Amino acid sequence: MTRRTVPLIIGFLAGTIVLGKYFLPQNAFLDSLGTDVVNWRTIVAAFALGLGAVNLLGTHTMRIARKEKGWDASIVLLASLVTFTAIGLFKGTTSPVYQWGFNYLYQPIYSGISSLLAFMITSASYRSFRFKDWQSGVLMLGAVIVMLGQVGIGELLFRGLPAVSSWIMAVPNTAGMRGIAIGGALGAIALSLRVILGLERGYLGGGQ
Amino acid sequence: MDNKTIAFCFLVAFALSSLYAMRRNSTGSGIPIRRVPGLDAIDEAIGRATEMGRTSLFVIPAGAFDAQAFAAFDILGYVARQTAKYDTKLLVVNALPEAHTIATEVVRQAYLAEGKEKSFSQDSMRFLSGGFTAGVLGIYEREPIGANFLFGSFFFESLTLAEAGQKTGAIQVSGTANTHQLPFLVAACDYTLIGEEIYAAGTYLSRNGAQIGSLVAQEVGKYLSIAAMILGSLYFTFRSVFQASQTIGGR
Amino acid sequence: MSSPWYERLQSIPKPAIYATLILVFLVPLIRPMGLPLLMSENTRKAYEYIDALPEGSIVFHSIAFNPAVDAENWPQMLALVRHYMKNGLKIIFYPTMQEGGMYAERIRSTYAAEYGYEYGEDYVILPFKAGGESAIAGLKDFWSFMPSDVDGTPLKDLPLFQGFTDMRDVDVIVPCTGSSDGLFYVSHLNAAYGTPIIMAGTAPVLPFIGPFLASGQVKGAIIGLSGAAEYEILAGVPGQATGAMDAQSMGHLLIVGLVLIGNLGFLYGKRVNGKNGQNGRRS
Amino acid sequence: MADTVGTYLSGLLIVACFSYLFKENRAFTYAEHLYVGFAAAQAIVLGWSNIKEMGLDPLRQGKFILVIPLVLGVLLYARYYKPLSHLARFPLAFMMGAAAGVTITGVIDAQLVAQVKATMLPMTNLNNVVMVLGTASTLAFFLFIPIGKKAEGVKAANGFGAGNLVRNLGRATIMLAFGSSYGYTVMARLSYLVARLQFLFGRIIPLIPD
Repeated sequence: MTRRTVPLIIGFLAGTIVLGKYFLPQNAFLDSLGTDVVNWRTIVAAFALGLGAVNLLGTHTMRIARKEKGWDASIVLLASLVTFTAIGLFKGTTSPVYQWGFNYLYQPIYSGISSLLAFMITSASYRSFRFKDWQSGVLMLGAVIVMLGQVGIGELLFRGLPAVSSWIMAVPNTAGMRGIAIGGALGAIALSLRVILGLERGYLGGGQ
Repeated sequence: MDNKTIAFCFLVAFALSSLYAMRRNSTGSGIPIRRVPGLDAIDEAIGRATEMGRTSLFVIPAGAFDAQAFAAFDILGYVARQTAKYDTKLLVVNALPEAHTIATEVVRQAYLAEGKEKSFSQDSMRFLSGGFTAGVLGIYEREPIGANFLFGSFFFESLTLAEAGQKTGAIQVSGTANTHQLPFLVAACDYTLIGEEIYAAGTYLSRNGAQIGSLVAQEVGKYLSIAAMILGSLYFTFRSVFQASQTIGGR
Repeated sequence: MSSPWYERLQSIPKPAIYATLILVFLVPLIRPMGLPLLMSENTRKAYEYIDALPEGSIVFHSIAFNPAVDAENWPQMLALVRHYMKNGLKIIFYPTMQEGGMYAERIRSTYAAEYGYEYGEDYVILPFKAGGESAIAGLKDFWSFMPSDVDGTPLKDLPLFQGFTDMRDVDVIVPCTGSSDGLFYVSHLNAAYGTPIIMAGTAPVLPFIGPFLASGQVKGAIIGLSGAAEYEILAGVPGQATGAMDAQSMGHLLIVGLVLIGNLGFLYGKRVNGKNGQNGRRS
Repeated sequence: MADTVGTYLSGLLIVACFSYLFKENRAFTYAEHLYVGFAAAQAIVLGWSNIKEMGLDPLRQGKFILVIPLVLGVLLYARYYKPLSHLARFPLAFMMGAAAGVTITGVIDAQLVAQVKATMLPMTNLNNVVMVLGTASTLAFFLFIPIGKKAEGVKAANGFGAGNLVRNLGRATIMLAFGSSYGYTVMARLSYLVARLQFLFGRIIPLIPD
């Protein structure tokens, strides 16, 4: 009985308290309790992080122990994980060593990985903008007009292009995205209500 | 009336109509649901991965831990039951610690439900935290991926994952409610669930009566929103036309 | 060479596309071509506002970006800072994102000397404060919130802060960011003191601040790399954004060209093969 | 000295990231693992400071209610001890419930009520007409349960009869929105690469004029 019912009650209470704080902020008790619940979630999530770290350590230690393919890279991962966790915990994230690692190891890879997007957006445009039917035609036309309308060279090709491009962004784009957002909001509310009411329980074993 | 009051009334009405529709419709039969090709494609993708002896990869991104993550859990539960049934390899990547713990539970329960508890391995649940884009790119290179599922609150990494995933030859099925990332997923994946389709996925896949009841409430909400927009606009149209004619008449 | 030309047009290998993209960027970067730029009204307003400030006015420059978006924010910041220095404005840098301090240090180590700017007298770097919105709201209680600068020197010992009472003495606030920091400055400092705000932001920031631009709380906005390039030209300061815009234009042209090539092959192939369009999966 | 070494190292790491595009190689794999390890370390450090600053420190100062989240956090680990493993569901339920509440409060006003209100426009000019019809038809495009098509089975639900016009209008709006959003983002995405090339060919190999 406790195996199912207690978790459902906990979920219901947590959800309704957050809703209560939002709709009745003038109620001091609900307001502070609601703030508590949101902060508590951060604390519980921090504990969950430990589970994630255990998973990462386990997977890679195993890979090294079994000399699986790519075990040498796993050593790199464990070394960087352990070193920077230790420096971060004991010397602080503002210490010069941590900052050096942050500036010259973490940031270049971070920015390098984000800049792969330039390549991806180019090849994805080439691959997927094909005039297969009227719908893909509209998709392609929208992309090409706005792309050219944003740079000066587009105005050289056709003078009205920047104006057309900003109209598309301001009117049909807003309409389409707004419609999707409204539908998405309804879906999110329906699903969240099902969670609060205890109708979604895949993590408790079975949905029924 | 301010937005919050309207929102509150709407929420109460929505909850009550959900509950009513759920009771009326506890068996779920008789209500037709439109086909969602992206969801039908899940079976196709897993089937092909199984035939080719490849891995199914499920990625839940680093965005917020919110309803989109719940929707991803629903779909993950279904995917995990299928891979358990066909004894094909499943790999799940999580970037958020909360999502990692819950996803692990969802997959474990799915394997249990199929009587394949022994096939479940912790090693197939990967936690990658903030470095997950690079981590997934690495998995693409090392694992033979046959089906690539990308579901949840994506940010700028969506295109990198979808476009690089295409190179693996996997069938890619994705979904998000983040409107700013939808164009990229639509362009680069084989099938994309758009916005609310991901929230309805659990209902669609399970055909659970109570959940279909809540879907009915969602539909009612949609009709109400459309009606409010059209009627509101007509009201403002007539008001402005009326005012214009009044000023002309008054001259 | 078994496949006909129209099929090869549809399947240019990805590595070839990637290599072409790098080349298309490098050529104009190394030899700028001076392609035309559009000039947006928001950038012009931002420039005119800053340019009209009398010498010695205090600019409060907030830094809230990191390497993921510095491709857009850093050229904006550099163009702005060069303009401040050219016009003899005093600058207070305030990082509200952990990585932000790094960019202020770059000004101190590389660019300040160019204009003969002295630390402490002409510009000061404040320390990073965690807390997002509260780190901005806290500025209202300036002296207890911010006793010393990034090096730990008490602010009251620095010449720039002689006679500084509180944020009311700041003439303009310039948040440079890819996040919602700009809104926090609007809702806390502009609301309390009416301090004018000039935004410098990445492309997604524009929709957020649109309403405040319309209401005049935000006086002007520099958006994206194109905004940075426009500002460099208006202020007549050197920078990398203008050169980068040539590369951007060429990149856009390359993508449009690739789309055209792919479609040429596709449509011709469809005429030859009848209706055997490939790859038709999509929801 | 450390900074010079660092600058060159940064250059190598960026090139290692680019190398992914051309061929699978060790350089990328090492960079990837280095990065995942660092990111995890950062998360752990942040997580610990959250537990300490939001949980342990105030608890020591007498805010005893914080025992609740701390115990819930510890219970997550109950799954490693079989007899108590079901207790791990308590914190999971708590996180799901709270997140559900936060989701509703986040979307109901900003994404639902405010957006519907903003679409109530006088249809006296073309822009407003496009806005109202475009938004409404997009929403209609996603209807799951067609009216008046009972019991004909799931397949039949695809045909909407008179609704086809609305559906096509919705589809066109969506496609135009996706296409234009895609195009709008191209500039920002390309600029990431331009900045990296400016670094590689400006600071490491000085080819680009400053």
